[in-house]
Amino acid sequence: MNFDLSEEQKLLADQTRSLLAGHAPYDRLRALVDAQAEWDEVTWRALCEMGLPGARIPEAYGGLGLTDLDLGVISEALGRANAAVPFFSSIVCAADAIAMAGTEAQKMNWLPGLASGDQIATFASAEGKAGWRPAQPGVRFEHGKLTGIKLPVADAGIAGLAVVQCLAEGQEALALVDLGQPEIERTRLQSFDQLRPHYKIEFRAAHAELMPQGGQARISALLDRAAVQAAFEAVGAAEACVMMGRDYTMGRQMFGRPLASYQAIKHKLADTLMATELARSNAYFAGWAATEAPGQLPVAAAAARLTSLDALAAAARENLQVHGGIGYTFEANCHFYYRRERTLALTLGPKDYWAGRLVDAVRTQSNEAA
Amino acid sequence: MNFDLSEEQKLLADQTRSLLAGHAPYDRLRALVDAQAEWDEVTWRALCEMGLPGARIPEAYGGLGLTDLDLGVISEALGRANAAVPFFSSIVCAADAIAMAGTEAQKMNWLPGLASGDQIATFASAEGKAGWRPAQPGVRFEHGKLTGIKLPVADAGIAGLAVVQCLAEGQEALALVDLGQPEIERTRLQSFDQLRPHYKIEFRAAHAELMPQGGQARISALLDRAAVQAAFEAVGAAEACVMMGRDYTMGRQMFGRPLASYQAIKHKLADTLMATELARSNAYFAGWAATEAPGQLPVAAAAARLTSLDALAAAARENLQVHGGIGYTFEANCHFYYRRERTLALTLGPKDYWAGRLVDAVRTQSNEAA
Amino acid sequence: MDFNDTPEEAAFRSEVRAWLQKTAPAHALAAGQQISDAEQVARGKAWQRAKYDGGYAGITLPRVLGGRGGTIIEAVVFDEEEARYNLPKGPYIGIGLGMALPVIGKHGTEAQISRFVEPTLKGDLTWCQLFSEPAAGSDLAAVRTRAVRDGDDWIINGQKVWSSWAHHSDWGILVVRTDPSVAKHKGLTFFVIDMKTPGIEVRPIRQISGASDFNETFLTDVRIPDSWRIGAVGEGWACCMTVLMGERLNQGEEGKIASLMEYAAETPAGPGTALDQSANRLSLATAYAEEQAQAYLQARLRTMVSRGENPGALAAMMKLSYASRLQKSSAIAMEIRGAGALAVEPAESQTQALWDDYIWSAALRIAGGADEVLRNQIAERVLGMPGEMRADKGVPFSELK
Amino acid sequence: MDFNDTPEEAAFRSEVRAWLQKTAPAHALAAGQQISDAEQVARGKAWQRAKYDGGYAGITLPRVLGGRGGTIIEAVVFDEEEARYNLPKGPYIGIGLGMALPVIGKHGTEAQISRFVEPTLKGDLTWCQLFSEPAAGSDLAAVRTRAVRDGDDWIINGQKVWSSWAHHSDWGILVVRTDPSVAKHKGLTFFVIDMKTPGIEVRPIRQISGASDFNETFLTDVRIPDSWRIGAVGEGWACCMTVLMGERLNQGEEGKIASLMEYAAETPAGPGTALDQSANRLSLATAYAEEQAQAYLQARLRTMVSRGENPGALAAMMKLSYASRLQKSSAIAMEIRGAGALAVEPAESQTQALWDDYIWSAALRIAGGADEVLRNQIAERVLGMPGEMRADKGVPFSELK
Repeated sequence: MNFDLSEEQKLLADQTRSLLAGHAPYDRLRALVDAQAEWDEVTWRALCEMGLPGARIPEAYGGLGLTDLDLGVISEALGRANAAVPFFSSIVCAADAIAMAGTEAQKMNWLPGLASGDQIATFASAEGKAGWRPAQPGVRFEHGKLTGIKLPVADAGIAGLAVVQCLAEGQEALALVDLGQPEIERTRLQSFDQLRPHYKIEFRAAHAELMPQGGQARISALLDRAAVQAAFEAVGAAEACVMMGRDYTMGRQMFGRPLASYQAIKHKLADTLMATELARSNAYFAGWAATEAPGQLPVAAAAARLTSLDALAAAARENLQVHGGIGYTFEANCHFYYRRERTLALTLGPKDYWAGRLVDAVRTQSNEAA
Repeated sequence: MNFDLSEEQKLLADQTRSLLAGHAPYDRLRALVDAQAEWDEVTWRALCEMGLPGARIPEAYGGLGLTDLDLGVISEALGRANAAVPFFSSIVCAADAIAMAGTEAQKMNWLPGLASGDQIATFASAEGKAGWRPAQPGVRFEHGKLTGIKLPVADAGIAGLAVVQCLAEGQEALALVDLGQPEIERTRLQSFDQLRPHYKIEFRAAHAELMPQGGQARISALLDRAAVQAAFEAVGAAEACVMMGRDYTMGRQMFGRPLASYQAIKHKLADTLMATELARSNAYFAGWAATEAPGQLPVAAAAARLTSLDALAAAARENLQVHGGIGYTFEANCHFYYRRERTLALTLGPKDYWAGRLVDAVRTQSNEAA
Repeated sequence: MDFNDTPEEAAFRSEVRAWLQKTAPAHALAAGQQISDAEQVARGKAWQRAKYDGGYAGITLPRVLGGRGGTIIEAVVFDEEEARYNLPKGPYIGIGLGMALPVIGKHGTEAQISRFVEPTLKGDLTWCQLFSEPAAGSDLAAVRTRAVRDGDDWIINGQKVWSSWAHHSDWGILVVRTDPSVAKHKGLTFFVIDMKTPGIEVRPIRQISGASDFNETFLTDVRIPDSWRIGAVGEGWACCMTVLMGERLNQGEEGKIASLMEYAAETPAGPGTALDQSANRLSLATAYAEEQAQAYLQARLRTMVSRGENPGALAAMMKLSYASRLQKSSAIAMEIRGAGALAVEPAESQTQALWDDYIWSAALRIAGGADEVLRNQIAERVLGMPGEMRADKGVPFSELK
Repeated sequence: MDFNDTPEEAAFRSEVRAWLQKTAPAHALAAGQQISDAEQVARGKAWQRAKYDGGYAGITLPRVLGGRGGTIIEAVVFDEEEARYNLPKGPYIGIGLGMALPVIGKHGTEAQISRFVEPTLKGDLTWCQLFSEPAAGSDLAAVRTRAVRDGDDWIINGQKVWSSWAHHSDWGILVVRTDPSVAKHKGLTFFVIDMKTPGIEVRPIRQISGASDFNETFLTDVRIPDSWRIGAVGEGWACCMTVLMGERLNQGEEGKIASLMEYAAETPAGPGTALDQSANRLSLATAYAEEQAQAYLQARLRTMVSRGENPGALAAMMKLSYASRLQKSSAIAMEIRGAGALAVEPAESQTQALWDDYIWSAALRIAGGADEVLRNQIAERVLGMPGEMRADKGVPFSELK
């Protein structure tokens, strides 16, 4: 047993972090918000130069063929920096969906472009009030055409391709759609997270192709893997919040003492750090299991998701709180995480789904063991 | 508007409190635990001399004819003192059930004895795993006979009479049963709360009479009123815990300072005090509404229950916690509340029932208003 | 205990109701109507003037000060009835009535009272507060803004933050340091200040919400007469306490959680709605129960105040409870809606209102006494527990780090 | 990252498994078997002896001290395999191996090492700890028990509490004050003490659980030789730190939450079971996720230790997380069962186990570092935040209030 990142993974983490620290400091994020930018293209290009979008894509399709845990190391760094790049949409969700469910031709057609980062894809699943993954999607695939409305869809303003969860012959399925068709209308929505634009996409008998391996169980497994990456993002963001709160309170005097010397502040940050380290431990295991022990993935992914979201919610809120009034200003950096936390919590489905998935899988395991 | 107890109610509170402080100090409770006593009979007699068991029983049946809020004042004092008396079983539940559902003859027969405290009754509803108020009770009433098993039933070792929730002609109903029959077997159970013995009662075609007004909706209203009294008990107990924690930490030195000067301790007790005061505010309103505005009772009772149980859970646990090791000894007084809290939480049904009752009633109210 | 109006209260209520029916519609804003800040101030002043003319400005203010001399319950009755209309109100009016008038009434001279009270009641004079500073948030007594005596004048230099609507206010209430050689609470003095005095610069603070309700106010060699001083030199802390005691009772907004229940009921989930799930029922019922509890705690505190009792730090529970609940319940409601609450079309105002609540709750947990400060107050003033060990006690301000 | 055994670990595991198959059944207790304390101790000693004879006593202890000189992962492997049997173990063995031997090994003389190590490994010598005092709980350095030098002896007077199984232990590890004229951490000295020495009286403490696992130990004019002193006079605090660093890594019991899920599934609710309700699914899934997280955090910390790194206060998270979860999850499970968990028939052992957990969790949140102390440690040692303001720093113990 050896429960730690490898030397290569630690190096990957360091390199990704330094790249992001150099390219995407908080002032740049502020500028992106001011510009109502679609994304941070410069940072994306820099990530591409490191080959990171291709990390988990098989070498045969232009990627590096690394593991889920390697990808998690990257996701954690992106979460820490609150980077405004379509890594989750394009790589974690869409590219993985294609690698899992696509035909050989579909993989050859799309994965190299996604791996290099020249192509951006997104994953369209939610249908407004009906939720993140409607059991009977309103978007229908019939005779090679896709019809219906998806919203909200992240990063759809810059994506050329979408993997769309839809209903085909009465079954949940995944379709590939080129977004550059006149039969598709994209409308930018109001997003709570100012660094993660979302769109409404209306498909009006748009040309699309199904991916053959995209049935319900495999979509669930895809979403398990995506949940693991989101958990890594949340862990990175939570750690950033704890450290930001620590640093700020160490430097701030209150009633003649450092703010950091008050037990109320210390215990708050100790609790959020503990929650973060516990969540990190779950993320490590889930990242490992995603590649090495897929049978344990449903429990591990749900556990990583539940713990990491709780950790980040506490860390993002209490970091702003310990900053006091300054934390409520746009010039401070707390708000980036206060908003991003909501994105992570609301993307990929409610706690109820993950709690149910965990309970069912645990009971199946223990019944099998018995 | 005048949202405070009346002078008479304050006097009643003071008198009940002083009586209990005199008769039932913590050392007496310890002695009762050691003796595995059924109850604190001496304290019960003293309460009877004040006429308290008859507080809410109509004057026509030997009671004082006071209001639910008056009764709440007494319940709060009993909760504060952790008294080992059958007030909740005999008065709050059973006597109220008879007053609400019984025939004139049943009322004349039983209420005067309950009002004087010479008679003790209990309320038998739970059926083990099947829960506190089974929709289809396993205990059946047929041809004047009651058959089946109830457990756990509080105070059944000293009660001569039981009001039994049962199934009669396919409907939920309430039956009156004299417990002194050979067709009834009572077995003492292991109780978590050492000051609240519980029994299993087996009815083997025991003689019983139905009460005519005991249908489902009225049983629900009865339980609403009981929940209000339990909320007052919980508020009294929670306040006792906060004050015990405050007093102990004021007198205890730690690292050269009073333990009470640490923010971790102060904030913990401030939070539990706030929860207690919020719960008290709900209990006051619910006590008022039970008599004066029964239409508002379902929401008010559920709100009082939810807030008071949360307050007491935190207060009982954190009071023991701030005592440190001494709090874990039998010689300290924290454990009385640590155990009683569970009795209050587990009697009268789960949060799910009360949350549902609240939500349904709120939505009915707002639909009526719209 | 009685929730119903007494005969006197009922009479007052129907009088108010009749007056509002006649007067309020002309002042009310249409639902969802967006107006500029300047128009908002103008209409707020006009509505305040109407209340003055009707005899309802300063209901609890003594008659000698131009108020109605009524009871706190009458003020509550008026507020309840007024809340049935969507009327223009803002901090520029509320700070005058709730903060400036109490301190001027208690610590001011006859001349100051006659100069400021009536115009404020009439809505002619609007106010902002200049208390907090970058290095003096929860620790208000740490203010560094200096006032130095110069003949009959004072020269003021420094920087204030978190002044609501300072850019639209006529006058400000100001606390400054006049003596750095004594302990920090002792060297403070209180002033009122005309916001058009030369040397005052107001800059909006960009908040995380995107709005700029608050400002930074820079004071550079601002010369003001000694006649603007309220209370004695060195009495500033006592004046601040008078100001801060005022307004903590009115916290929270009833009906919020009931609307979240409807929001959940409008969210499809499985064969039914999200409100059918026991986890959602439980979290919303718990929030509703707390909301009710707070309303009844408020009623208890108002009853105390109406008898001349001081609820003291019990009042701190109002904001402490409300702010946390607002943050938690708005987050829960978003989670109940799920992905659909990530981003919405412009017409989806319910979800956007949740976002606003979630953002505002972060401010509310800090402004007017941060959570942690309020917990200290409850522990110390209600439970009588010892104060913090303080490194600054009795130390001259100039010698503090 | 690799969860699977390395080839070496796999080889060790099958060796251990074979040895246990041969040896353990004769020592194992039947399920639910109740035995007296005295028999429990006798059987615990016998099992320890069997491990010693098999070469598995003190797996990580250096060979020069009579241990196996193995890795921490080997110790984990052994524990995992040993846990498949219900073997008699208790604090009287654990305190010897986990606390007494490390401190004797690090601070003791050659003579002390040869006298105590081997008998302890063999199970011939059992140990209790005499650290806490009525006025020195979280503040261990506040111990008042005095040792005064008298020729080659020390005379000890005072009172200790919370000594587990002191009534069944041969020797104790003891920290006492030898110099009250210096600051409180500096005047302490560490001893081992034969529990049969005249003047020692052990009285059981009645706990809220009804059991008396813990004791008060009164020391009255107890005369012990200087040869029982461990480390230098005044070095007691350093010895205590050695002792306390030991055992925080092993916290929690896996599988607890899964069994609560079954308990919920056995509780009827409406047409199905309590586990069908989303509120119960959510609370149990959350607890399960935390339980898993703690197991993987433990794996991370063990990996650190196996490399010679010190996890420091990260280890505090193990108990902090476990104790709170145990209290919360046992309470939730009782609530899921509802009224049926108020009182039960004797055969209903699952519910009674929940009661035991709920009671024990209250002790666990206090013993071995209270929640609040652990949070301080995490904040100060992991996050590097400032320590508490202390009134006792550097003050001679005799002058403290």
